[in-house]
Amino acid sequence: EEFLVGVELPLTGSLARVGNGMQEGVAVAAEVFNKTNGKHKIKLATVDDESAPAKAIAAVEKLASQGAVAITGGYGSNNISPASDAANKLNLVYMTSGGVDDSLVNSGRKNFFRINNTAGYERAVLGLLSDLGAKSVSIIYSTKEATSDLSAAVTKALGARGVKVNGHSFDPAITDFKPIVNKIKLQDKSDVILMVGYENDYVGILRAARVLKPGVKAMVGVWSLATPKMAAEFPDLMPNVYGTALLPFPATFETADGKAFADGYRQLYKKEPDYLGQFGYVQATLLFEAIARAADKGTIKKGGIAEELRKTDRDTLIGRVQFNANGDNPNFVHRMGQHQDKKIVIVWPKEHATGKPVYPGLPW
Amino acid sequence: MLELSGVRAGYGAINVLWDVSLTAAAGQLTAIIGPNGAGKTTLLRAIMGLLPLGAGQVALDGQPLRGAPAWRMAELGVAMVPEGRMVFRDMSVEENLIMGAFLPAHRPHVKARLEQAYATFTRLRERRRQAAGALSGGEAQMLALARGLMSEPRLLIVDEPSLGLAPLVVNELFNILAGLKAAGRTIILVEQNTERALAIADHVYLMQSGKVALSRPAREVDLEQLHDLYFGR
Amino acid sequence: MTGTHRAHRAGGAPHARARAVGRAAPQALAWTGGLAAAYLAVPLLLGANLYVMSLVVAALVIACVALSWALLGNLGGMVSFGHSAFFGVGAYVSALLTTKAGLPVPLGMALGGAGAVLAAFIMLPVLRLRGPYFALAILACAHILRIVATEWSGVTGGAAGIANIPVLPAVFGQAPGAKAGAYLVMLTIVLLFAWVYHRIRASHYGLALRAMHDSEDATRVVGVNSTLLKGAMLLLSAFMAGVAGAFNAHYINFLEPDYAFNSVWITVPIVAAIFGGYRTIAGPVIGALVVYLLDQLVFKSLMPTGHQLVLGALLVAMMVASPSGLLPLLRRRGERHA
Amino acid sequence: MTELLLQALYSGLLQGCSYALIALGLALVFGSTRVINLAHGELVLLAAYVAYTLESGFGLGPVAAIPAALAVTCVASAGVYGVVRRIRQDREINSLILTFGIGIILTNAMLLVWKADVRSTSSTWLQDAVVLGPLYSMRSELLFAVLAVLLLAALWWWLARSWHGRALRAVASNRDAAALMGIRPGRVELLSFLVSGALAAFAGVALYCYGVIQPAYGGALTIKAFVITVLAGVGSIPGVLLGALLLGVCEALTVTLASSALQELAGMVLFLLVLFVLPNGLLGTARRRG
Amino acid sequence: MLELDNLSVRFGGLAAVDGVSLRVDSHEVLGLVGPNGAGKTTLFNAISGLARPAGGAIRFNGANIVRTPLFRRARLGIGRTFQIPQPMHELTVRENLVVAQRFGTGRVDHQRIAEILDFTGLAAKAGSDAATGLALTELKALEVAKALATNPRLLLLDEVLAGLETVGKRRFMAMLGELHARFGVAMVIIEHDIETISTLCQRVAVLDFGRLIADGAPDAVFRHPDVMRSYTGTSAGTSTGASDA
Ligand SMILES: Nc1ncnc2c1ncn2[C@@H]1O[C@H](COP(=O)(O)OP(=O)(O)OP(=O)(O)O)[C@@H](O)[C@H]1O
Ligand SMILES: Nc1ncnc2c1ncn2[C@@H]1O[C@H](COP(=O)(O)OP(=O)(O)OP(=O)(O)O)[C@@H](O)[C@H]1O
Ligand SMILES: [Mg+2]
Ligand SMILES: [Mg+2]
Repeated sequence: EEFLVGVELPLTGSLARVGNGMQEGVAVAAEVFNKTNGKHKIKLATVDDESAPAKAIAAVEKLASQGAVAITGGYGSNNISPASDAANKLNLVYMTSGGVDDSLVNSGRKNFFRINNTAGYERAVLGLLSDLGAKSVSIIYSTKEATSDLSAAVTKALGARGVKVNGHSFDPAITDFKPIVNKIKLQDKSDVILMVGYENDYVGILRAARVLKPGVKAMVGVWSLATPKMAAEFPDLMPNVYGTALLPFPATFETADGKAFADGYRQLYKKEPDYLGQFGYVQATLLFEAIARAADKGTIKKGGIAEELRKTDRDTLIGRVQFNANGDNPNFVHRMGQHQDKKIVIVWPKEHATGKPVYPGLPW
Repeated sequence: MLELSGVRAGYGAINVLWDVSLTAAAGQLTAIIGPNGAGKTTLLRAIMGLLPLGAGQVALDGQPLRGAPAWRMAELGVAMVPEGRMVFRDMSVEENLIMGAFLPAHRPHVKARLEQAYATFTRLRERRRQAAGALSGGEAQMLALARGLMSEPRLLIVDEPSLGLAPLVVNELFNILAGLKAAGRTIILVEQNTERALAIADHVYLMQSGKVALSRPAREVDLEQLHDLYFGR
Repeated sequence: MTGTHRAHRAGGAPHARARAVGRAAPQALAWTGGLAAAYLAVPLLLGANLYVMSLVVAALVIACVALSWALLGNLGGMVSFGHSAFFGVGAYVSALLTTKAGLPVPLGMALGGAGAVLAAFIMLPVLRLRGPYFALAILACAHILRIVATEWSGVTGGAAGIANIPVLPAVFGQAPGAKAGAYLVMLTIVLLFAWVYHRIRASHYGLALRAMHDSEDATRVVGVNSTLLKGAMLLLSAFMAGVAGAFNAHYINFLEPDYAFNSVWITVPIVAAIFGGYRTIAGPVIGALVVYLLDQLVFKSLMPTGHQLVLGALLVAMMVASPSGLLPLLRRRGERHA
Repeated sequence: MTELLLQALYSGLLQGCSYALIALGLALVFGSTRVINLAHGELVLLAAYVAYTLESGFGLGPVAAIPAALAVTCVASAGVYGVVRRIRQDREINSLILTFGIGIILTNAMLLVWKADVRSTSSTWLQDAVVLGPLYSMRSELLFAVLAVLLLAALWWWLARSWHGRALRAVASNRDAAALMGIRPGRVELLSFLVSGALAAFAGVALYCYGVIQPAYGGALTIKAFVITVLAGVGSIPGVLLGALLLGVCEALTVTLASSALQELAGMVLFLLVLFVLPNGLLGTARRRG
Repeated sequence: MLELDNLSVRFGGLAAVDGVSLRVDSHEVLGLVGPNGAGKTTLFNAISGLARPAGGAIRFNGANIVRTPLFRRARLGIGRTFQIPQPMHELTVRENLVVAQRFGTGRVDHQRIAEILDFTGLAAKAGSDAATGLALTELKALEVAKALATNPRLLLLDEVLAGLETVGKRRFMAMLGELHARFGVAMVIIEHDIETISTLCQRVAVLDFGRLIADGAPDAVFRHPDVMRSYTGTSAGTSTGASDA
């Protein structure tokens, strides 16, 4: 039996980059699923939501009208929230890894599932910082939603542990970070700079830091930073920089699942998989498996997919995934990687570590 | 020097000129007079290529112009002092004058001609740094005139130059025109002040409702009779 | 008699009116037919197709902002680049009043419009500015408001925004928040605004407003209080955009500063309005529907990711073919064939 | 504290120079044709991508890419004019949507060609720090700041003193009257678009050298350029530098003394304040009424 | 009716109007002449509210209107024309008059508008676009028509006769005379043609460099040596030998 799964993602507009990354993972998941699951086939229908909420709603509705049994994708809480509402109204499961905002899971959407959340990022960052023994941290964070949320959570937790924190929020539009870094250099004099932003922000901050050379001991970031792409594109900025990473690079995929993913990805896209692809792969795979199970039980039309998803308990590329009543994944803990010699080494948590952190360690 | 035959022109769907033919002989001052709305301005704009010709032909020195655009006319040594002044409002008085000598051939003479312009229109010298858009009506008219003279054109076309000028300056204006004529330049003058226009003209055309109603050497024109023709419309 | 040479100028109202008189009967018929189609046929035929309906609703929201922009541009002679300010304020006021103070949604929406008016009132000094200065000053206000909405998190919820905004109430027997219901609400709002716009334009105030274009001094010396009139247009325009924003907040049920004050709330309506013909009343509405639906339904299926490229090309072609917009173009075609 | 402020001022000035470079082309076209080229940011970005392509594909340094970038943006800019010139009525407003449409086309074309990834130069030489006493900057910033000032001075001289510059202003002021002087309005406007394209090329390569680029950035660049143009006073080239520097310094000081979240806010408030005091911009001239 | 008291208007360092004191009585027709750039138009601008005086007072029917916004001055009964015609561009000729009448008087009277159109010779052009459909002289007629539509008590006419052919000019002058005789509208007329001024006006004021240099009966004023030197030139001066005042 063949099932149509709707993919609603920003392929153009401001979120085009992340949207495309996630789409690759979803596509690989379908490839792999169709190869390994003999009984059922998954067909994908993709609609670009153009990074706009109204179009995200329309996309979900379009996919539903085409007969999709579930929706996956979405990036940014402002798009995911209305899109998942639309899916909810249509009784379709909405599965994502693109929004970490807590309000997404606290609003009583019964068909909403996600595999990652702010808490998982927070734990990873906190874990690394306490391992490193940082006494004072300067946080540079974008005023966007996900970044300010995460930074607030980290600030609170660090404060509770007696670490001195200086927060510097910045407007997403700014490009010159020298004034901020200069403030950190001359006023904060912190041990660590924690950057909570996006690729362009990281590059800007690291460049400013490379020029001003503040007396910190480590540069730490979150998503989109400890990636092979950044290592390749910005070789002079990345050495010793920390960021969240699921896998080391070059990737060593130990599990069969991991190998299948990596092979599929390389085959389809002729490049190394990145974290967006991994998240997309995991969210899609879990969804496809739930669809298959529900199909076997004949409950697809009767809310069976959500039911099956709730029963999920499986080790994946991003660790063990379960869903609580809200559809959130309480097990989610990210890992921290560090750029070392053009490679990415996982340095936290200990059980997944592939190397030791270089500390103090800076790009310059 | 300039010859029009069967010229038609107008604005969009409205035709104003109906088969106008006239000649401006070299070295002469040709006056075009006529009641308001007769189409004098329209005629001059058509000659200068500011309006497309609906029909007919304009020829300069025997060469047909085939709807040459205004900038081409300037290159051919034809300058017009337009009605309504049309100064460059955002530029200073001096820059406006300098623009009058824009074509490369005139550029070396800018300094001398500026001096000449200021000597004739002392008011402009006082206002040289002021934006032309802030000039008084008469000052702007002087500026348009002086700008037209900056290129020392072979053929000067002037549209109601005395408009808005104080009597003293009007006297000066007609002296200048007479002087230019004496220096052998060709001039086409549209003027409401018929008496004074006739006094310096060689040949007169009277226009009415878009047509040439009369063409006659100036000395043969009787002003009274001319005014009768005005009434006769 | 002067019709022919006036036709090339952007749809002058007197001209249109002269024609309207001549064609009163067929036009009334067209109006009735159009209204019936809009109120009955569209929901009945398309109501089940949620996808198309949500596109139509989104297009109507844009149409509303486009109308408000065109009102200011056409009557007030002021081009604004910052209507997202009013849109965002309307959205926030209504969302906050309904979620925090528990006001009913229709009241919230009206107050959202009022909030936008208040914002515009504070901005009134920008009326001193002209042309691009005015356009950008309003844009600056929109930026400022976005940042205020982000930083004033105690009230606005900051960057995290406001979730679970109450849905639109039930109308015409539709379930609360249902698509067809939302469509009917927005349709009514747009038509109402268009009617108000029409009444103003047809009045002497409309004439005076039009007179002020490029000739403000000339208009003032004959006794027109241009500042008051322009100010009134700014406030009215703000109200219309504010209501559109409020509606959208209750329709999308989610709000955050980036979204509420996003520049798309001004760029897309401008495109729609000019495309349709911003000097006409129907132009912005038709423009919004045509541009948005063509883009989403046709271009997007032809070219899933690069479809905006086609949209851009369409805009360029349109401007070259008929700079005064679609409606004047069609009208001219019609006249030629008539 | 002084050290902090000094550095902030210095960064602000450098940033201001880069703003000026981006705004210059837009200001020129606006001043001389009254067309607000909403595709200007995209032209700048296009130049940046040309530099990227040459660097990543052929190993050419960004500075060496300037000729190619010049060629591409000049052609593109001339293309923009080729369409704009076809508009005869209400040119000021209609050219808005026209150039906006061109911007959309360019943005999406760049997205298709270069993908949505963040790009930047890999030349470390350009990114190395240059330290002047207590002042730190990136080498490329300093280089292009100097270039920006030179280009500005040249442009200013050109507009104020050269015959071409005068012709440009004359056409902007009154097309018909300009034609009567022997000026070809169409040519002159084309010229200003070409020069604007050339300026965009420098701005784009500069941007690529000290910033990051993404296809979606064009709009933001256009807005920044437009804000500065208006702040300057329409048509005033020295105003562009003054406005850009003021903006850059104001932003940097806001970050240093208050919070970086308020940087954009401060810029906009500055913009409004200036306009309220000087409704025609910093160096704009008022028109006579009556 | 109108009283200027030591009125000055400055543009930067230039005193365009410099301490002018002048009265215009109701039912009076005053000619205002002076060399180009003397400040005549600027004086009109100050009276109608377009230029802000640097000092002095403007009293209209006894009340100082220096701070009165210009649209209200129009409603008080001050009508003016522009030397460089400023039609309301987007409107037709008729609509120009409707706006002027509606906002200048508060009412619309189509009969009166038709009268004005006839009066000014614009009837045939009533439906034309003001911006593009009129020749310069028609634009000047429109200036007068607009001002008339506001039912002015005082009419400020800035070179409305310039550029008119002899016949047209006579007709126009007759029209102004009738306006004055029938409705008792006071007028200030700027004109460079001495004959016209002498015919129309009982009194003439002369401005030079912003200052009032003469004020009196036309004959006397045009023979004033200062006026002859700066304005008319020696050859000018009109008719019979009325002696100096
Ligand atoms: N831009 C225009 N559009 C339409 N009709 C026009 C335009 N300009 C002038 N006309 C009409 O063309 C006719 C001729 O006008 P034109 O200006 O050539 O007359 P003229 O002889 O120069 O009169 P004047 O002595 O008043 O300057 C007039 O009837 C006028 O109404
Ligand atoms: N906005 C302004 N800025 C600077 N100077 C100005 C401005 N407006 C007028 N002027 C100057 O003030 C003086 C008086 O101008 P005004 O227009 O009042 O003269 P006028 O007496 O009406 O002359 P004309 O008879 O030529 O119309 C002129 O020299 C003019 O250049
Ligand atoms: Mg004429
Ligand atoms: Mg004057």
